Amino acid sequence: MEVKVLTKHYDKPEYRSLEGYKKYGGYEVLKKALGMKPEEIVAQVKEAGLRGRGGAGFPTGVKWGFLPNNGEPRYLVCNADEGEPGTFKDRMMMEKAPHQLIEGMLISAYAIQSKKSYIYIRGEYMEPYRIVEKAIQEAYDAGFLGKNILGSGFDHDMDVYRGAGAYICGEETALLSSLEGKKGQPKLKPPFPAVEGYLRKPTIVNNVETLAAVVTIVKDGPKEYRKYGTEKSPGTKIFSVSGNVLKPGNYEVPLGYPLKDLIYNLCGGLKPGRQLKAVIPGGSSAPVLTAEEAERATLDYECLAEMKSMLGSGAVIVIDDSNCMVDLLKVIMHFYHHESCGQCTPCREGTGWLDKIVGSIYKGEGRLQDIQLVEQVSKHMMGRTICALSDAAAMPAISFVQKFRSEFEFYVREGRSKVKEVIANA
Amino acid sequence: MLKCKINGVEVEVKEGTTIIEAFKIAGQKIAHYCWHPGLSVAGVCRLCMVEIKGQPRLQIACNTPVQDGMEITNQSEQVKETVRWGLDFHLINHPLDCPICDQAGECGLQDQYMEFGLYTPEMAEPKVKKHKVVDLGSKIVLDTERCILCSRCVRFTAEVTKTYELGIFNRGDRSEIGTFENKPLENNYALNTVDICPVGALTSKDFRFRQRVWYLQERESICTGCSTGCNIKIYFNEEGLFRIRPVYNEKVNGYWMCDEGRNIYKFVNKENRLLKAKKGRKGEWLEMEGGAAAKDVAHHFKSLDKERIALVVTGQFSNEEYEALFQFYKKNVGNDFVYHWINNKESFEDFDGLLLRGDRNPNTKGLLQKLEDYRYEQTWAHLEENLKAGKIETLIVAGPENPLWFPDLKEKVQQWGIQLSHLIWLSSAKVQAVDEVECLTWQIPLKTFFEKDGTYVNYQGLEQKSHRIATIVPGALSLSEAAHLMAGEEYKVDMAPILKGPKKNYYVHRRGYL
Amino acid sequence: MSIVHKDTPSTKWYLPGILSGMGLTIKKLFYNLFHRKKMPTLNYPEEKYEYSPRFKGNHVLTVKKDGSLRCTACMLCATNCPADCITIVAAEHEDPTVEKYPIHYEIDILRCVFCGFCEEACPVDAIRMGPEWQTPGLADDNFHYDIQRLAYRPQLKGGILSRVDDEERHQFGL
Amino acid sequence: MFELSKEGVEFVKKEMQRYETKRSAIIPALYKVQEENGGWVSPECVTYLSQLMDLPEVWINEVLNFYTMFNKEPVGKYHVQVCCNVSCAMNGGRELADHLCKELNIKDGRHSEDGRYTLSRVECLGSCGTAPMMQVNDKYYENLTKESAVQILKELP
Repeated sequence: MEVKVLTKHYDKPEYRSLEGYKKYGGYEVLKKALGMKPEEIVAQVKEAGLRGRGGAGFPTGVKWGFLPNNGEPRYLVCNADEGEPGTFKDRMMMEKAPHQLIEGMLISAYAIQSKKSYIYIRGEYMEPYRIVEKAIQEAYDAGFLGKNILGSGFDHDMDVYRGAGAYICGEETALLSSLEGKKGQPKLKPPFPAVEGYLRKPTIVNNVETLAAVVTIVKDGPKEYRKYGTEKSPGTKIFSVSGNVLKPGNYEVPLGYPLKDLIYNLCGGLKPGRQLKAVIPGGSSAPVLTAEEAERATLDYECLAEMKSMLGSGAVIVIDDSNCMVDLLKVIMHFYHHESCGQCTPCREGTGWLDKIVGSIYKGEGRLQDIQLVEQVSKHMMGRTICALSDAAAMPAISFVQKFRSEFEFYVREGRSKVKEVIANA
Repeated sequence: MLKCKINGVEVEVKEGTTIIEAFKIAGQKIAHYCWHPGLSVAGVCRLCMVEIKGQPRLQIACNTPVQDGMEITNQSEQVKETVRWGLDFHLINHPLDCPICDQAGECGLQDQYMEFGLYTPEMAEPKVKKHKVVDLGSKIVLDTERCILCSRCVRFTAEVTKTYELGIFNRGDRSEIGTFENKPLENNYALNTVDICPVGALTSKDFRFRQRVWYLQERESICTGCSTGCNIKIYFNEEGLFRIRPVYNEKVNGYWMCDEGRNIYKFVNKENRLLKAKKGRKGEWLEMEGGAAAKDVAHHFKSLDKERIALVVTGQFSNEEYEALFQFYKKNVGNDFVYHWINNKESFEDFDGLLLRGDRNPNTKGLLQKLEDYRYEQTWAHLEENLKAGKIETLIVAGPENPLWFPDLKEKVQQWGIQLSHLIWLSSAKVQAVDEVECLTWQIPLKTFFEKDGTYVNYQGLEQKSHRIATIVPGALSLSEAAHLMAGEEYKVDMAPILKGPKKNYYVHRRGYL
Repeated sequence: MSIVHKDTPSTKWYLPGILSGMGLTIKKLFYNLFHRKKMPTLNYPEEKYEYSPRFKGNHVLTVKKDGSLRCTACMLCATNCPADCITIVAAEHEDPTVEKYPIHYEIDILRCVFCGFCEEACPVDAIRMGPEWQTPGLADDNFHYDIQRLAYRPQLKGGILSRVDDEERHQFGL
Repeated sequence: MFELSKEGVEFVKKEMQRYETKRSAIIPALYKVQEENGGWVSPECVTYLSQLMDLPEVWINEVLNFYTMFNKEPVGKYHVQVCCNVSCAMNGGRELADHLCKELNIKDGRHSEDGRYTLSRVECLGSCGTAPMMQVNDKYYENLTKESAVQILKELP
């Protein structure tokens, strides 16, 4: 069953406004947090074991702990540049509960003692941008932002920044580059953004869902939070289900929830007469799972890592047997080719190369060795670049080719898709 | 100091040294394109991968600082495989037009391919088409297909010159280096981008297509273009000099030099040189060898009135030459009519903030020191006065090597031609005005900095030695040789080897293989 | 070495030697008179021998479809030439797709050893060694063959087409 | 020669104050310029903006060319962006784009003949659960069918 912790009041339209939000206990947690010591909040988040919901799954409390104590101004940046194909949870959160995000950011900012924060929203999200901008204005007017918030002596300013269409800006250092008004190209690590980030000052970048989850942790305490989820992946998470299911959408379930149940129970299963073929469990950059693996998988960081896939941003793309894997890989490769920032050579050239190889297979001009070449090129793109985009392109390529090799080989030999054949026969 | 082991070689490096620098210190080879010691770290070519003991993932050497006790290698199979693939990624969209590329022979891609590559390419898809032969102004031509986007040139214009002409536009494998709307890249340091470009994407218009680089020899020297005295490398062959590039010197020029300095080779080549000594006056010149002319001066010298002789010197010669010249003057003339010819009084103290100085003489400081040593304290006004009053009949002029930077040259020579009865003109440059003087004139060809040994003192007071490399004009003398011969002494003129014969493939000579 | 001539009847008497020699001559004469087609000699210079196309004779510079020189002035032939007989001066072409071309290409044919290295070094099939081999001339003739002679001499009938075509290569994205 | 309106200049000036560095204002300023220049940013706009903001042209041009939401060539009154990424492709996004091309008289794959529409196939717009979808200028239209999409576009003012 769905467990609604974050999304509890999302079905109420008034939750979007400050008044409505306050009606359901909004900004009460902030009052509580401002009464605590910043270190206590960090400790609570650490104890709750909250892991980043943006894709990498890095423990949030640990990330906050990396901030150096050198007296430099600190920045908090909310990563709302949701670009991973299949993911649409942040958009919903910003549209339905902008104040939840602002409250989470305020608590986090207080915990890391930051005086200025930014919400970086992807350029295409015009509607959420307007909503968040309005919500911030409301919060300023109500005294939740600005100088001396709720009389605690804590000052904080918040601003929204709108991107302009680049998937790579979802990577934290690229996001910071973009925020500085540069091209959104990732920066070299080390130094990590917690040490040298926005304008070379210590900066924490967190996903929308992560920051919203901070509210529930501080509200109920880490023990209550740990009630859901598994030992290593505690809490609930919003999964964006899309693809060939009857009821696609966002579903909040505890981590460790079986993938099978998500697809068949919550999402209403597949279209009648269709068989499950594959599932991409964490956005297009996660390695694909076969139907058989999907039956076994549970939605937590560990299980999926064991299956050599990843939870990523929680975008579950369900693929039924009417889809040709060559076709889908071509779409995915085109996406990474289009979105590579062009900085590191293996990614810049590799994504283009993969796109061309898969494209030529799709056109029926492929050679048998091309299938192996896809694997080889992907292998040498992985872990060779500044950011993880080249891995993100390589992992689906490898997994598609390895897990559906016969389909690729058929395509190369016959110059047409096996799937359409099967469907026609049926 | 930190200790680390690089390919088994133990080295000690300073705190904060990156691994790639440690590789250079240890004298180990490492492939890299985007890293340049004079620029910030970009870490984008991903070729300088190394394996650090205890770390499963390969790291890039340019952004990883050395830690004590690190054991680093780039000889393992894993690294070699990675570099080979890294190179392949660089090459898949490279147009491979080496036959018409000026960089061929000194190209980073070619070098690394010989080192790590040597495979049959697997790329069977069409390459990305970009812009070729983009005109970036009067100095540089850009070829974006050849570009590997190492961003060295972009960082150069952003960090060194701070002129921000270049940028990388678009993204992915459509990225291109360029200037906005093809605006020219005209700053005075622009040609450094050509030097640091590891491939043939940026080529110099001046050097373009004139020689293949394997036909060129290279030797180090000192730039005589201004009082900074940048350390340079001269590229030349039997057909003459072709280009100049900077050589790293922390104290003087760092990694760079200005574009004006790169032109000084033109004043060494035969086209701009005084090839033969001449005696006579307008319309009636007698050509002779340099030594013979100097001896003729010596012969004639006895009949001149010593009190009516004066000496004009420019800051273009070496310390040794000034010494010999002043010795000669002291012994054979004895008066103190020695004048310092300053070419551009108004801009003499200028400085562009990087390297180029308004004082366009390599050795003004040395000359001033020598003048002081010999107590020659006359001012230029004094010379003008004496000339006007007719008190000076004979003028010995140690003229400029590079007449371009003496704008008042023509006017002065014309004036002297009227005022004097004898002119002894010592210079390496061909000067039209001297050929048209009316008084009895000896023109003695001098050697340029390329053909003689000498010490130059730059604006900081730093003494730098420049060595002779080869001879372009066989009959030319150095100023000291001329001084000795004019004094009537027997003196053996020494010469560097003359450049003649067909040009050779110097790569075979240098490396032992093609 | 010393040669000892021993007198034998056949050398002592010259007449048999002359007769046997004349016999051979007459035999050949008659044979040739009746088998004129099999005659091994040619009436040079009226008749000329055609060597195989692989013969390494005089150089030919090939041309592109539009008749301009194929040569890109990469100087690899000059670099590879063991006799140093090739001189090239390169220049920038007005057409940016061509970029570099030779304004001066000269082979000192008297220095050339006809080794064929230039042909092997050429990356674009711009220089070939053709089947022509007659290069007579007087002492004051010009043996420095220039572009006009190498590419457009009358025997070539307007030039030989190169196998490597830039446009085709660009079309396939190579 | 392009110039921003008085209100636009004020907006850019304000944005330059709003963030820590004035370089951060490049993206908002480009949005403003695009809005006032009829949907695209021309090179003259970049020159103008560089003078207005006192920043190197290259910085602005780099940003302009990096992000996909800035149009480097003129677009029609309605910029129709059809998502063709995985989830949408599986639910007929590409077929929808082809259909729209046919219906709206888009021959070259970009602009309709009357210049009213510009169609581009774009990557994920974050509406995968409601695929297929399209974005017309700022607005999202979700859960489309071929017919409904055509109808929506035809009904636009």
